[in-house]
Amino acid sequence: MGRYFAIRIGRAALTIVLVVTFAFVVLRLSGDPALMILGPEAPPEVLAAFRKAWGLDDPIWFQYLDYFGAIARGELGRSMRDGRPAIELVLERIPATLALTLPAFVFKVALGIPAGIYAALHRGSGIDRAVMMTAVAGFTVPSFVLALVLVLVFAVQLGWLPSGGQDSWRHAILPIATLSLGGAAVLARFTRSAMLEVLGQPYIRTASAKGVPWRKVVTSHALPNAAIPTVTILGFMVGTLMAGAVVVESVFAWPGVGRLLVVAVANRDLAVVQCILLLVAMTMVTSNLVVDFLYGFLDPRLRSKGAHA
Amino acid sequence: MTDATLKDTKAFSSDVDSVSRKENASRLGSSVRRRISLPAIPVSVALAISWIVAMLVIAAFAEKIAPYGFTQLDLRNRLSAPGNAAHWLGTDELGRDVLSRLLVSIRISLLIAFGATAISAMVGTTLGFLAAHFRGLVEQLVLMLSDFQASMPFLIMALAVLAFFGNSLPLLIGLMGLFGWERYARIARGLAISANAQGYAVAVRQLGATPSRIYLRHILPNIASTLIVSTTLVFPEVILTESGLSFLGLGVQPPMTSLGNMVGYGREYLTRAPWIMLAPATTIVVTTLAVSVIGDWLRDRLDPTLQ
Amino acid sequence: MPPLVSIRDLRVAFNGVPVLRGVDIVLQRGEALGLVGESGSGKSVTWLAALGLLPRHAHVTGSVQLEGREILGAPAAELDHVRGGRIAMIFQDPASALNPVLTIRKQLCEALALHRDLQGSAVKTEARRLLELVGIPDAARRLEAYPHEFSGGQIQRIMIAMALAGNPDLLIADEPTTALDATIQAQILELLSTVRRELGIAMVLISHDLGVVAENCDRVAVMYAGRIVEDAPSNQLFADPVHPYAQGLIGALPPLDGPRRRLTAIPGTVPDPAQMPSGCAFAPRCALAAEPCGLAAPSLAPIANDRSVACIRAEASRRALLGIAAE
Amino acid sequence: MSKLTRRTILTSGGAAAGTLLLPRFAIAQGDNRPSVTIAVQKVTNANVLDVLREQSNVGERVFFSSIWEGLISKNWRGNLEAVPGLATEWHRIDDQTVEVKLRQGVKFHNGDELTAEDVVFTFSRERMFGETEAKSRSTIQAFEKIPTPRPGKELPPDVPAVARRIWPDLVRVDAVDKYTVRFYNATPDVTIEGRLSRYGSDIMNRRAWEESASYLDWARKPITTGPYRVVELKPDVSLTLEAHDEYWGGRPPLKRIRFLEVPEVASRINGLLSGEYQFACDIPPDQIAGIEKNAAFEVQGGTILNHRLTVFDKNHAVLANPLVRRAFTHAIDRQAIVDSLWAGRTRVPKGLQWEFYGDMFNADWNVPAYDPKLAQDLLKQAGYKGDPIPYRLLNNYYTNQVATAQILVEMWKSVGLNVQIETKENWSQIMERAPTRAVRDWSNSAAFNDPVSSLVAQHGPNGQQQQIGEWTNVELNKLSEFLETSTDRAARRKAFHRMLEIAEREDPAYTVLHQNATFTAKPKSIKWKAAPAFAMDFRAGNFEA
Repeated sequence: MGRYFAIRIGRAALTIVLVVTFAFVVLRLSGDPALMILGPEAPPEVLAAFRKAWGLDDPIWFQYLDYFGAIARGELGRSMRDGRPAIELVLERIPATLALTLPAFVFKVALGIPAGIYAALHRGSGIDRAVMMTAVAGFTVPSFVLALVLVLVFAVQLGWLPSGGQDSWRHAILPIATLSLGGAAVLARFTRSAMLEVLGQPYIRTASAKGVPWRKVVTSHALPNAAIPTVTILGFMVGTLMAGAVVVESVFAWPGVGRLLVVAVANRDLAVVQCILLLVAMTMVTSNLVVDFLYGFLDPRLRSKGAHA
Repeated sequence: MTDATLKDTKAFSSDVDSVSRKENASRLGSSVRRRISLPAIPVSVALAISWIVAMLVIAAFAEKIAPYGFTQLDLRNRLSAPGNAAHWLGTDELGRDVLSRLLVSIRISLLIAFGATAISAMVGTTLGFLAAHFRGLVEQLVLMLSDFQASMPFLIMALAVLAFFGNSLPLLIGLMGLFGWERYARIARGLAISANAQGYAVAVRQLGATPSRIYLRHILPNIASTLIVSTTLVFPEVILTESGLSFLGLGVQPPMTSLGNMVGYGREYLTRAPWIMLAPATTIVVTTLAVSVIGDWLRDRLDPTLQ
Repeated sequence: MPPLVSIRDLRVAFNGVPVLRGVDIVLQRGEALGLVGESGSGKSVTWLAALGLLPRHAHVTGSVQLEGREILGAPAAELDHVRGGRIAMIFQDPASALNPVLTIRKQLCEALALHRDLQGSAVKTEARRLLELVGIPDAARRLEAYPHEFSGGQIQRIMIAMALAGNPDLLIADEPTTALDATIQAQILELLSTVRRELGIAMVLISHDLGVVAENCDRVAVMYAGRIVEDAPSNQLFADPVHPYAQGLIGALPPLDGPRRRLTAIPGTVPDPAQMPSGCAFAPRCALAAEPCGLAAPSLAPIANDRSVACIRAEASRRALLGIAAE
Repeated sequence: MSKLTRRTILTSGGAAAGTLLLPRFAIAQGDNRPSVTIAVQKVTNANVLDVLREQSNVGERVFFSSIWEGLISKNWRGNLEAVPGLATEWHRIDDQTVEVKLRQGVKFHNGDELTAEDVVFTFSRERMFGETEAKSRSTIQAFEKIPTPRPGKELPPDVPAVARRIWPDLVRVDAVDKYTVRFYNATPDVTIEGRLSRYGSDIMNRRAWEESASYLDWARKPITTGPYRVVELKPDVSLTLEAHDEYWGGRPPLKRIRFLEVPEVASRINGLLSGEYQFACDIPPDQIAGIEKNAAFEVQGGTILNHRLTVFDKNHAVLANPLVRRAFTHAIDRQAIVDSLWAGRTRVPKGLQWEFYGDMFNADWNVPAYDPKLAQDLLKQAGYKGDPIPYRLLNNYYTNQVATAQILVEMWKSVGLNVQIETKENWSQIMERAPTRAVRDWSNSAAFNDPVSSLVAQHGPNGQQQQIGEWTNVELNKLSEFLETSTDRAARRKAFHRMLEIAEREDPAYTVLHQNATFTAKPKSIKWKAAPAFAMDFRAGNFEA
């Protein structure tokens, strides 16, 4: 088990290095931060001064080594826009993002999983069809369309809720609703399909055949098995908690990490982008580790396999 | 195998080879039964199939059936409402015929969605199988790539492609193909590992079947249902992601058009000229619905565990 | 005293396609019945239907009585009591028949808790006893193991232990050895026979392996396309099959001793349930088919005290088998 | 602020868009002035409030006239002509020296009185120029070495560079007495007053600078003389200002102003309609009709000191022939673009110049006429065979950019020009030197009332177009030099006319499409007048609710 986790952590570290390197190359080679931060009308000598100050004239490999050297010393760099430490910029955005994505995650799970289970247990019924139609519609409507429609109805027409901004908990309702609906739909569909898969397995028949009441067959035989694939998709969802709300943050003027990422990428503000990527990659890698751990917990077959993987 | 069994005689042999039949008799038995007893195609599935066929036909002949050139402007006739004789679905912010643009968009979007889904399914499944087969270093490499893919915001990937290679359609398809492959890889790997551990694959291997034959003929059919469901999830996601990219200005670029692009640019006109966005958005929803209906139906047909 | 189980005119249709087309079976206490037929002939479906284990979309009609009490369509609670408690089932494909995420102890004790009035440590003791009974060594430790840690044969033993947990009157073994190696097959069959005899329970052995059935059962019912076509004591059926299909099956069986001879195969394939021939389902493949065979499906009719057959050409077929000229 | 917003929501709760109640504003103890929230696409680009760091249109909106003031101001309620600001009068000592009399009794946000000392410090090395030197010639050369700012309260590297671009020849600023200062230039220059009025020459408080721990601390909360003082800048989120009651121009009419970053157009409009925002800025022209359908709202605004251009690379194989570039300029029906995409709410200007140039404005000059026939002839003369000409395009960096580009491509196509759009993601990709660089978009602003700030600054020898190697012209370069150094106003005017002929007709470097415009939506119940600029004037007399 120890060796298994050593491999996992080594892989995670390599993944993060890969992410950071890839982003470095892409961002450095695809655009000049000076021009993007100072604008297309900035005089040439102003651009030159900016480039020089930030070392943008140095050879790319030099900049790369420099960057990793700094990371090794625990410095994550500064934003080229206002010179503030990048980590500071990112950290001050995290609470805002989590204020949307965490409740949304809870709602997705609370809505999607029961709906999926219910639909699977009543396969082919009217309710099943209705749930699945809603689910398909739910994840096909682009989130910005859904967001705009919610705003038109609940903010502009009914005046019940604010249309954007971050001043109170009421401002969070529509963004959370937007995020939850699409995600719940995906989760419902996935859960239903996982549940159907499990319900068709011979061991479910075995359980019924030995006289286990149906309710108990579902709760103690089907659900633990259906949880295994569902945990995978939940892991993905956890991984996107950090920067997965770009569109919703834009529509609702919500100052989260996603919006910061878009702005930072547009400005080629490398240090900030890398900070966010590190955060996202670490969340993703951690959630993968947790998922693996949960697999072991949920699926005894993998528990023994993990030891020699 | 005792000689005194009936099952190896011709009387009971079917077109399936007897070894896997032995290991998997009931599954194959029921699938044989299924092949024999084709249940009638339900109405919803028939409707879904006809919709997809219609979309394919439109995609094939988009420019022939479009009443106008899709870039043809008419600045004096901007944002005209649908339902007039000249423009059934109205015109957009440049006075272009929304119907003509919709038809061409269907072609582009289907191309992207089918192309990308196929690429991600093939790449993902292959890598998943490779990981499951070789284990060790190969597996770690595949898993690392998949971690990388999952950790890298798609925005950056899209940016990389747009920045380095310009915005050509094949590249965009390739890019979208990269989207979601890791999910297939994980599913394929997981399922292949557990299938490998199950009796039938072991037995087939002992009989000397080549690995590719084992994966393609024996493991793939057994995990097909899960993969198909994933496909029906990835397909709409590709269309949606493309529209999300259009939202950020990184998707299909003008003068080219796509469903996502129409929705992305049309969002500013949601109150002023909703028809610009409504037609493509409806197309996306209905097409996805059709894909899901067909996917569910196929899943049930292919899934040997459901009777 | 009513028979243990009495099934009358049991019919099952999936999505309007009939797969069981009127099955009648009577089973006495302690009796061992073999049910043979090709895949898809309805052997398993008969018992799954009887116990209400078919999916929702299966349409089931007819009558299934347990000691005179109708159980078809009985309330869920009553059915749950019958399943495992009165009638236990074991299945083929041991790899997937046990829940992979639960320990053997959990799955075994679940059955014990449901059907036996056992409390606390008694449950575990009984579970251990059952495992030992079916021949799992080191039972106490193995109780905590998961299904994937056992071999196929061991799983089937555990399945038998689980089936016995409820002290049933009838054990239905649905192709219990199909997925096992030959040596293991023999051991499992041996085990089944032993427990059946020692505990005095009735058994239905579903198989397409005539040899297995011949050795282990008192009586054999041959199924074809959703019907029983011949029902006879084992020795009589093997010595003297009447239905042309049964003859085909026996004819395809290589003799255990004696010179090797060419096996006779039954030409053709099983008909599509959705497109059943109007008369006898076997007629298209039957060498003896005559014009009336296509008119109406023959019903199971007694030809002797303890055997019946569903064939209007039964006499002719018997003579054909015995080598006597038809006329 | 959250209290305010909540209350605003409550008052508008249940009101349908058509019958929206008047926005009610927060009322504090004894202070019954309203507060407003202004939804903008971007608060600042550089995340600081330094006029030398944030040199953008969006910066102009939050800076002027609320925070920063110069010695000479622009008339924001008129036509941007020069008016007394922190200076009450100014006059020439000679061609190189201007003396300025400061307004007395001006109070900074920290209570200090404005004195000559603050003005001198504003134009000091420490604040502005770092180690750069006045060059004794007109503009500094692009790419000359700008020394790295010294450590300590370090200036961002671009600040001295920007400062020298604004004041290339400023040798020193002297305090004559407490309320009088003199500006000494190294060379004769007719534009000193213009430079005093431009974006970047605004006055700051010396003590506040010295008390700040770092440049960033200061730049996020600069102490200036404007009617509103900075409460808080949340980068990329919001900027909150509050009234500076000792403002020399009278008590500000608003208690608080909050600029809120709302990137989506639809969200800005929705928030306006639902009463959360009192102003929604950066409204695309196509949305105007939709907003004004609602009788309670109106859209204000119009042209700004910025022209949209199409820029040519004369090194491109096809465009090397000026006839082809001329064909481009004559194939564009500029008025059609203004009428359709801009709802007629901007105009086609008279080339790259603005009326506020005063006597430097060439009223008889015009953009090339729309003449498809002529364009076709020119192409025939040029022997153009229909080779594809790439058009590098950004995704709506400018309002209506993509739509305009698609219209242009169709217009060019109709005269036989085969122009292919190539979408790029950022400016360096647009400007990248390559054989595929041919046509691109740009816009030019006028920082002050002289062509030196536009045509010379952008297309002259040190301008960006020449520096990135797109275009050059020997005669125009000589004229640029002349324009920068001459004090002969009549000769300068003639030289400028000749430059327009070269850059817009004979050897086109660019062609002007239309003047840019910006639009702001608000409830009609708020009496407020938009400036012909991004700047938003919230001083006494320009706001009433």
